[in-house]
Amino acid sequence: MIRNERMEVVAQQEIAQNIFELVLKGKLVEDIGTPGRFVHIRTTDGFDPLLRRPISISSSDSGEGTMTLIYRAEGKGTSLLAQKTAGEEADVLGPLGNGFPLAPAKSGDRVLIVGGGIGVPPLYGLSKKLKAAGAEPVHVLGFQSADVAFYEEEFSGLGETHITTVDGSAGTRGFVTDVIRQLGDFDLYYSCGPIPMLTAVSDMMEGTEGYLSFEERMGCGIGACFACVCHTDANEKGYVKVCSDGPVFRAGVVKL
Amino acid sequence: MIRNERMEVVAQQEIAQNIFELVLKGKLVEDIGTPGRFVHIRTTDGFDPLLRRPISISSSDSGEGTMTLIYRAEGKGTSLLAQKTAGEEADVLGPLGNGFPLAPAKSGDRVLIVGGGIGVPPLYGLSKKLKAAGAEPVHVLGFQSADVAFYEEEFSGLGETHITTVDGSAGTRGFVTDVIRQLGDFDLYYSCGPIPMLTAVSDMMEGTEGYLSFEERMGCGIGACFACVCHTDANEKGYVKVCSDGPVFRAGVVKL
Amino acid sequence: MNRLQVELPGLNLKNPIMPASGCFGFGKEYAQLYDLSKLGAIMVKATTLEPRYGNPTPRVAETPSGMLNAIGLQNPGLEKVVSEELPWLEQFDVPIIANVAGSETEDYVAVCERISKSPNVHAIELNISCPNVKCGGITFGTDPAIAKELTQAVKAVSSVPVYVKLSPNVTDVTAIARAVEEGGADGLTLINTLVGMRFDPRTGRPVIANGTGGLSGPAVKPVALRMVYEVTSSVSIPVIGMGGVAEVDDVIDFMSAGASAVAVGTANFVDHFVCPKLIDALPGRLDELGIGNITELTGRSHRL
Amino acid sequence: MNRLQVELPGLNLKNPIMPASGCFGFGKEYAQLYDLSKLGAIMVKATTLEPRYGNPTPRVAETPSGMLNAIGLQNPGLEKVVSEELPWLEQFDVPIIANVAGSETEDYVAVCERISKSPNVHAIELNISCPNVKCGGITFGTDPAIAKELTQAVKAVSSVPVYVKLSPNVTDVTAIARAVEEGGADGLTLINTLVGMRFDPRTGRPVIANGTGGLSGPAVKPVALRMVYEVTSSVSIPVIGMGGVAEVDDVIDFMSAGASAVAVGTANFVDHFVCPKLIDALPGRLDELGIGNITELTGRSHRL
Ligand SMILES: Cc1cc2nc3c(=O)[nH]c(=O)nc-3n(C[C@H](O)[C@H](O)[C@H](O)COP(=O)(O)OP(=O)(O)OC[C@H]3O[C@@H](n4cnc5c(N)ncnc54)[C@H](O)[C@@H]3O)c2cc1C
Ligand SMILES: Cc1cc2nc3c(=O)[nH]c(=O)nc-3n(C[C@H](O)[C@H](O)[C@H](O)COP(=O)(O)OP(=O)(O)OC[C@H]3O[C@@H](n4cnc5c(N)ncnc54)[C@H](O)[C@@H]3O)c2cc1C
Ligand SMILES: Cc1cc2nc3c(=O)[nH]c(=O)nc-3n(C[C@H](O)[C@H](O)[C@H](O)COP(=O)(O)O)c2cc1C
Ligand SMILES: Cc1cc2nc3c(=O)[nH]c(=O)nc-3n(C[C@H](O)[C@H](O)[C@H](O)COP(=O)(O)O)c2cc1C
Ligand code: FES
Ligand code: FES
Repeated sequence: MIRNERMEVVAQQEIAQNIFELVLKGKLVEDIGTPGRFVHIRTTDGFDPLLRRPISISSSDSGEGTMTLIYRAEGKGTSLLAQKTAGEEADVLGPLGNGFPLAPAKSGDRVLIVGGGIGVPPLYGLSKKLKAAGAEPVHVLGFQSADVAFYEEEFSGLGETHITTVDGSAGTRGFVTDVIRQLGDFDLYYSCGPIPMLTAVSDMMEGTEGYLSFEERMGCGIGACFACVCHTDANEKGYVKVCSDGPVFRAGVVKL
Repeated sequence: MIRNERMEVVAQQEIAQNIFELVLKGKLVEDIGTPGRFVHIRTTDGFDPLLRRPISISSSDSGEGTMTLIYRAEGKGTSLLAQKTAGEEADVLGPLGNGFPLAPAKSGDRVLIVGGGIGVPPLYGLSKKLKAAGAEPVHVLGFQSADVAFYEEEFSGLGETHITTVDGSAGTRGFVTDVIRQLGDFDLYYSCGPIPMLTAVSDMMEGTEGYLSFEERMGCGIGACFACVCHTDANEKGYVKVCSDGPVFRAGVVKL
Repeated sequence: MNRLQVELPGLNLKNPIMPASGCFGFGKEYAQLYDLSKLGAIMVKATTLEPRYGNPTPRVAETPSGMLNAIGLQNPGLEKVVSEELPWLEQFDVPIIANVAGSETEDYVAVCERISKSPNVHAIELNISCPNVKCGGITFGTDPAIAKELTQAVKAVSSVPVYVKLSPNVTDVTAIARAVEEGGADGLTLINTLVGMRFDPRTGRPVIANGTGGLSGPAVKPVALRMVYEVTSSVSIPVIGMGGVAEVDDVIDFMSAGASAVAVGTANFVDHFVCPKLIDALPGRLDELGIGNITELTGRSHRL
Repeated sequence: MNRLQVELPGLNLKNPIMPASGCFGFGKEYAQLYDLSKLGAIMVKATTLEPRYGNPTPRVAETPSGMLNAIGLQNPGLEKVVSEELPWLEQFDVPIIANVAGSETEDYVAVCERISKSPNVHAIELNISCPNVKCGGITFGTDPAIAKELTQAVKAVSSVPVYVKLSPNVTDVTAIARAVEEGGADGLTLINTLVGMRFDPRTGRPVIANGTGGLSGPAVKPVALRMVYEVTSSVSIPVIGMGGVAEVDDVIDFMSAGASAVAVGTANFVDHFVCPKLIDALPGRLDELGIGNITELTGRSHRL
């Protein structure tokens, strides 16, 4: 069920430069189910900024009734969101989208998880579930630089974790693909991040089953406005909507 | 000097239904001088609501560097302002306008002070100054009803104070003029409130020197945009600007 | 007596609130959120003769109190709309207004003839004003003579009343309104979006892949209200007003300006429950205003 | 070398930022706040032959991210402007652009001839587009032939270059732009305000006493940018862009769209120091964008 709820802000902190970790509590959490889904947040009661902001659910705790979002405060909307403090409310619509399928991961599978920048958050919830299901997650997380990197420890707690930065200020200097090349074979892979990264990763992993999470500018967030379509490889007029058919698609479905 | 300052919110409380008392601290207070001037407040960093809100300075304390505003939270802008709490900042332009002239009040003068609703606030600072100058202020304050009445005690501390309410829930039932009729003669009068009240008061006080404070929709607040003009009685094309020539005019100047 | 009820050609509305075309798809997504039978009507997504993929992305961009869109009339095409989308909507007790778009008169005529026979389609909304499609649309919407001819052609084949949707991107909206009234239109809907652009300051490129997009949302409300006022001063067919409606007083204002009913577009993206909320809020607001039936509001400002 | 410098017909601008006409009076009020010599230029309040009182109040109303105004060209009239307002401005090192309005060609011609001889007036801004004055303005601004004739008449008498200010309330702004270019205009300024209304939901009455008003502020920026883009695609005279400018990236966007300089109107009411702030912010922003001279920005989006 999709709810529009004024959720309680339980905590918010800056965990890296302009990167915020926001914990929200409410009934909406009951329906999250699979990791990789997202919520659509209204950041003001006025009309400027007007549109909701789509943010992935990084992880959730159904016992506590809370979920954690991680986002970069950059433009108007996310900067307003970053001003919220514990005890205030946030206007949240969700959960939305399909999320990562967990079924393909068998116990004992070696699973590659590749995140880029602000694409990293939903992979944390995913990795937790995969680990719980007996798979062996291997993480490769790419960031611009050390000061915007986050969650290295959290991912390390779940499995082998490699960090890359463009400027070499943390982990390996370079791109995620430079590291993946050296990690051997995988049974399955998941990735979320900028399109060039998704392209490079899916090219490199050709032949392995994989799932990619996409971003596109959104209007409604629920499939009604056709703002967020992507061409599919299938045929000229084929398309999928990132918000309601995705944001996660099996590698090969969306034309890259 | 007119400043645009991010002033510190020292305190804010609701003193009657939807009526807020806001104490602000900053350098701007140094230049207030005479009572009856106003400030122009931006209530959001975004563009909705767009325009500043003109609010009278109710009183100020140059020792503390603070000023007090009293306003009704009604529309978009004032409702946002009412959400501010101690320690936050407010974007204030001012002081603006001319304020009430104090010179006409001689020591010992019996001075009538008539306020209506949200026109009452600036009269408090005025009355304090008049009292300090040795005049004897007599206050007649009109409100809709008891739950939106405020500052009766404060005014009583300065002199004789009569309250009227339209529904009779506090003080005398009726309008300020019903009370003024019974108060005898005055050397001088000051008034601030809705136009029908200003008209009634100035008609009744015809022959006595008086000063009226006006409200008009504003754009710039400093005299540049011609939004807030009023016709003068002088001639067809004569006009004054409420924001920069006023908001206070000698009775008879503005065509009522 | 239902005090929110409004009677218009072909439309017996429970209330004057309906989602605007293109902001509500064919209803399926919002049906997950609330019962569509609550709505006065539904203006479904523009339908064209053939399926359309529409424009490249990004298709939307935010602007101060508004948004730009250049979806480009993506839709599954007449066949699929008539055989799948509209029948699915029959489960709800709500009249459908079918928004019809095309590039040539023949397209419009073909789609209107067919779609107007669908049992739950109670009216056509002739979209002569979509700013995001290269050929066709824009000339139909800006030239009175062409608009009139198209209206006549469509009226000749339609089984239901025809409302013509006007473009705000014109010097004199009343000239188009009068022309389509002469052409036999049963009603008008306005406004469609204002043509606008946004740029990426880093690159200087337009943010919308199509270059220009249509501006909608609260930002355009003053223009929409003015046009509703002007148009209802110069024609006698009824008007469904839209452009920036988000709050109950916006409904009051559009009706005061002359609208008989009100459509809600962009606001559905900001508050997904806005339509039922407006419907629920109306009776209380009418009480506060001392108005008995909502129809008393229509054109109130003209009578002052 | 001053990297913010812009050269335009009659105008040697220190920087491309200037207050828009009607939002800055004749400078006296803002001179209390900062040194007017900082500005690229000043577009002063519209001047008419005779003094005008303007429209009844309320003259302004707030709208989402915008405002409506119907000041009605209140001004002290040509004589007083030339003998008092303009001489007072001579103490500042800043070129003045005199905004001229009228109801008939003769008015415009008389005002332009005289005002263009004032020593600090470096250019005329011919206001053929003010939506708040009953007769005259609006037809001049919406009919290409009339706009062209007026331009020719004014050009014949003006001692300084003439910029024509275009109305956005037209079907095709490029048609007017081309016409006034043919008429000899040295430059264009756009956009003036969009005609809009607001109502009081309690009474149904328009909030602005005049009924309609002109919409300005960030809400109109997408429309303004689109028109600057369109116009600079179809004429070769320079354009001064305006409509919703409030932040440094708005300046970048207007110039990317084709403007050679940028005027700031409504934002002066929201942040009274916006003009000097924009000027101070530009060099840093150019550095971030890797741009040397600001003139490189002009029309960047057309070259991509
Ligand atoms: C399914 C999905 C999940 C996402 N998850 C996260 C996440 O977990 N953490 C995170 O930091 N970011 C995430 N993003 C990106 C995030 O939505 C944008 O960074 C955010 O909307 C930008 O808003 P703003 O106020 O900072 O920027 P502004 O510049 O003010 O945004 C202007 C407009 O552009 C849209 N926009 C800008 N950037 C993007 C983008 N990259 N994708 C989609 N729309 C955009 C905004 O939503 C808004 O409508 C996600 C995006 C999608 C589509
Ligand atoms: C010189 C002056 C002094 C004032 N002093 C006080 C005061 O001390 N306390 C107080 O409560 N109010 C005072 N007011 C009135 C106050 O400015 C308005 O109540 C306030 O602007 C309304 O804003 P809003 O956000 O509540 O309403 P909205 O309805 O959101 O306002 C919409 C627009 O209308 C304008 N507006 C609405 N009502 C008025 C009004 N009465 N006068 C001028 N503009 C208005 C707003 O400024 C805004 O631009 C004063 C007005 C003036 C001109
Ligand atoms: C994303 C989007 C898609 C739209 N698609 C259509 C459409 O297919 N047909 C149409 O006539 N109008 C379309 N419109 C215009 C709306 O129906 C409406 O006229 C306009 O948006 C103004 O209303 P609003 O401000 O409430 O959104 C669309 C608007 C938006 C925002
Ligand atoms: C209060 C006000 C008064 C205006 N007066 C004039 C005027 O006298 N002459 C003119 O050409 N434009 C006038 N304008 C229009 C502005 O110069 C400008 O074209 C328009 O407001 C768009 O810019 P903005 O969004 O930055 O305000 C006025 C605008 C406002 C808000
Ligand atoms: S955002 Fe509306 S369809 Fe995806
Ligand atoms: S508000 Fe601009 S002149 Fe008074």
